Amino acid sequence: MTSEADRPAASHPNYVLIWGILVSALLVSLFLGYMDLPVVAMVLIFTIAIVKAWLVIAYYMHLKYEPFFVVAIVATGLACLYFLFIGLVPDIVFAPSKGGAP
Amino acid sequence: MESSRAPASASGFREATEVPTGRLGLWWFLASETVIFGGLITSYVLLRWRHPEWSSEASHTLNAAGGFNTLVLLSSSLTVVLAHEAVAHGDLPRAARHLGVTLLGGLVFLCVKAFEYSHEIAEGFTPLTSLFWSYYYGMTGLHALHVIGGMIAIAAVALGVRRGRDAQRVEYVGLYWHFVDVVWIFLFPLLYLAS
Amino acid sequence: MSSWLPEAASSYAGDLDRLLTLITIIVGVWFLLAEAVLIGFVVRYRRRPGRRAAYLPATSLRSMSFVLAPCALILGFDLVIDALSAPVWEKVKLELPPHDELVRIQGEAWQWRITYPGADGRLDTADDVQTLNELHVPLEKTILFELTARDVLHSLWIPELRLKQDAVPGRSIRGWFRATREGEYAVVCAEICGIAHTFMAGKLRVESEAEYRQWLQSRAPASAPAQG
Amino acid sequence: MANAHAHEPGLLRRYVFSTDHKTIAKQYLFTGIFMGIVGGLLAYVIRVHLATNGQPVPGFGAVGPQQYNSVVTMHGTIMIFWVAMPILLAALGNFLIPLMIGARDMAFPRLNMLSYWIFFLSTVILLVSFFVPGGAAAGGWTSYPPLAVSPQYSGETWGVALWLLAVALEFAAFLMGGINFITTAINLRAPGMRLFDMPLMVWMQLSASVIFLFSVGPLIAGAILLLLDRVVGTGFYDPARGGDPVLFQHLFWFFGHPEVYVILLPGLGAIAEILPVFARKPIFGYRMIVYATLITGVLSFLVWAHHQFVAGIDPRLATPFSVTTILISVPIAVMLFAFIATLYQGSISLETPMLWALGMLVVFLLGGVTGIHLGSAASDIYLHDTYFVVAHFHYTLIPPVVFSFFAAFYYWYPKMFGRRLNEVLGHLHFWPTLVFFNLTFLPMFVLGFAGHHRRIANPQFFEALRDPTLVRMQWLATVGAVGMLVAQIPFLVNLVWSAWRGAPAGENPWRANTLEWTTPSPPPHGNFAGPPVVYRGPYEYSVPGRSEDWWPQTLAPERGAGA
Repeated sequence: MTSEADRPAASHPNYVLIWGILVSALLVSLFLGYMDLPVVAMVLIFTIAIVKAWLVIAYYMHLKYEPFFVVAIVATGLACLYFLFIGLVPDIVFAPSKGGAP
Repeated sequence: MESSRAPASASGFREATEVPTGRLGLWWFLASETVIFGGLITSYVLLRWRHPEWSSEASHTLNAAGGFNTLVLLSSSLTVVLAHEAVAHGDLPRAARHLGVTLLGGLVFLCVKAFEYSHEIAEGFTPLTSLFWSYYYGMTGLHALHVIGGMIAIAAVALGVRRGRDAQRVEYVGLYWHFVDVVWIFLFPLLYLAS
Repeated sequence: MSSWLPEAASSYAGDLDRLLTLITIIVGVWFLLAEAVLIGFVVRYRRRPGRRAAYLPATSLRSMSFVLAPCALILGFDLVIDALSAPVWEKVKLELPPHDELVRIQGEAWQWRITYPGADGRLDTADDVQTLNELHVPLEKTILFELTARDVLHSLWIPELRLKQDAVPGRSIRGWFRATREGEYAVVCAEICGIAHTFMAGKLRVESEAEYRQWLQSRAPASAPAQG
Repeated sequence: MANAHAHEPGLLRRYVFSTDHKTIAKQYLFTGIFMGIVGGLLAYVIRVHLATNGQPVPGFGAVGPQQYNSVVTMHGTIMIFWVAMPILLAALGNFLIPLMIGARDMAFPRLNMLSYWIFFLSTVILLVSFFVPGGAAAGGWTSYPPLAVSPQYSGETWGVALWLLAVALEFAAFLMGGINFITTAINLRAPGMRLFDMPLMVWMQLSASVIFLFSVGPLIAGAILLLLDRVVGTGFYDPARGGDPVLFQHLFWFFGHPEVYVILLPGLGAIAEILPVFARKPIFGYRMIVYATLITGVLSFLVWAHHQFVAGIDPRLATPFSVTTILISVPIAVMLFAFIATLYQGSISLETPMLWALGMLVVFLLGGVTGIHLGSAASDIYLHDTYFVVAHFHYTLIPPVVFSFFAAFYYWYPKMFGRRLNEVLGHLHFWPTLVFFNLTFLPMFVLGFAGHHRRIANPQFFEALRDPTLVRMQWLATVGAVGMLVAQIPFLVNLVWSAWRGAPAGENPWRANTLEWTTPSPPPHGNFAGPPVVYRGPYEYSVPGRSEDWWPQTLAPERGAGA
């Protein structure tokens, strides 16, 4: 059984506190969902989603306390998705022209 | 020529880095899952950008149910990390109980999902209605399958922990469950709030 | 090498053939050089009793330059090829010069449906002329084509004109060509499109302006509106 | 040599459901070789059909146009997913990684066993799809929608659904295998073996597994959507309902191009292991090759759209992808020139493994250089989807899959089976294969320049392709293909004959330095008695001041002697 000795002491953030932050972030984004400020709400909602994801990944999954190459694994995955997204935007979103016979 | 630093893990293998082999393998598995869900979400976001008219269809998704499901998954993330903490303190029975609560959370999530599907199908939105609904059912369906897979894994590990065996697996199944929660954290705004 | 290419029959065929020849020469020289060095070393350094191999692990940058220098040269040639290729691509695929004739080509499961605007010069009007697998164009005129597909992917491929463009259902892709040599050329489908993909073959007829007008006239629909 | 396991596992446990990485490697090896024969027979059918202008193929019968598409599709699918990846990645990787880094077995032995049996299931499903009504998939090995999801045009009924299921299972198997390879290479290295002491074969297998893992995800998502389109009837790629067929092309080739490097890198890894041993000389620039591999890995994610220059994507996308595609030739050139430089002032002996390795380099160079023709967007306008492309990708895929694999097979066969392969049969296998391979695919460059488009069942239907030179080229290619198949017979004979009658191999027949040569042949379960301690890199050959021209990694440096 791997002992916790190899984990730095500060690896026990207050989980319930973080849970509280996550739930309040959820409530804020839900509330934003019902407001009809399309662009502002969207930017805020997705920022909150990223913050929530970071909280879970860093503290619940202890990625903050892992050596660099474990963080690099996740980062490489996201980088690949970023390349894919960038490469596809001009072609899928702004398709040259959507005319032509059905 | 440094001598071996990390203790040999349970299976008698010597670890060349300080990350236990099980956890390292699991992070690689989560990376492969990230690019699978990532590919699906990227396609959805691209088409969502191309078809602004989908936001009217997206308004038929039940924000309240989605929100509640997010709360359920966040809470089950909490209980699974408490189970991991219990294992760290050597209290296996408590860890098994936390895993039980996590399972309960998964079950509630699936029930709310089933209710949502039936409600939407009753209103006439099936996977074949339009491309938005195909993506909605495709993405939430694949996520639900991963929730079910996770619950089976948690149940198996909980049984083992109750008999005091393989307690390090609590951490691994916890990491997987957090991943399922993180995917939902992104699915929720994409499918429910973006309307 | 250029003897294998079919005769050039379009304005940009010359650019493309020059590019193909140039790439083949640059790449061919590097290929022969590398093969010569490889086979030379194998023959020169065959094992002989009493002669030991040298210890050359090439850990220093200076010794690595034995390989890195030629690769820097290759990088240079790569950039040259990029610089040669980009303008040809822009000329063929990006620029749309002002056109003399317009035609819509639609790939369907195993035939090309070609629609000419007819006398009024506009498509989707009553006087459109529609043919199957028969593309007529006047000589030395810039033809703008709108390429689309009805069902599956097809690819408009006329070797003599050096013209290839995939037809994608749901997209209307515009391209151009200017035929510079009279004659009849095959119009084939280069993208696998099902059972009779191999039988999908149209005919391009490049003729003088007069013959083209006369042919267009003969095919004009008497009164029946152009269907679909 | 105390065996780690007290109990002796039963026959079933030891050979069928074994968790020993060496047995799993052999299972993948023989499945791969069997599928190689199936793929080779499909190639025979294609070539004879084309050369005889549609006459019934002896041993197969008449080939209709739909059948031809299906045979071409399955030839491509089998050769890439069911031959190249199992034998190069799974067989060599499974056998060599634990042995070369001094580990007892893979990190997750049970997961490794599960990966083979899921792969076996995918093989069965794929072979069954030949016999379902409507025949196997017929939309090209890339199975682009809408053709893949419209049976009325492709002519198959269950073929594509089974094909997608088989490929999805195969991806799952190689994801499990990949996770095993990566975790083992990172975490289970012997004491004293730093990352830069690992043999290049392990580096290549590690990079190939990482590239595969990160590139396959979006295609798995795309394939799930394609399966839903085909079975449920959704419209993910149907333009009428807002979908886009080009989206699948992007998702496919985002995986497709890294995939060809997943196949190439283990091939280059085998070459990197064999050249130093038979030239008795350290590999030229070990770290340079490692960095070139990593750069190739990263660049391979930035080049995919060169498969789609004329496929209807936005023309402005072509120039950046053309630049990155041509740029990727630089790190590959660094590796190839490093291999050539390894021979400089070497003491080269031309046994069979070395013959195959040099053959791979000679042939792959032509494959590499013809990539520039297709990488530059403008020349790709003319050459795309012609026989030039067919010739190019056979010149870049057959060297790793056939030449590198046979080099590795002849080199490690003594370690795997404890007996040496026959040298005469080896030479008898190499030279005809090299000659007939070139005879098959050189004419295709000519066909490509003539504009002969690919995947058509009867070229003689087209007036331009009835040109006598082109017909002769098709005929030459067929003679080459049949010759190449016949040239494999000495190999099969050698494989079987040496298993019982080959000379006993001993621990280190080639006098090589890497760790696998310090174990008995074949290595027992658990490989090493205790974890071997590593003192130096794997390529210390002809070290000045040493009497012997090799220096095993595990040999402790003698105090006082010129260490």
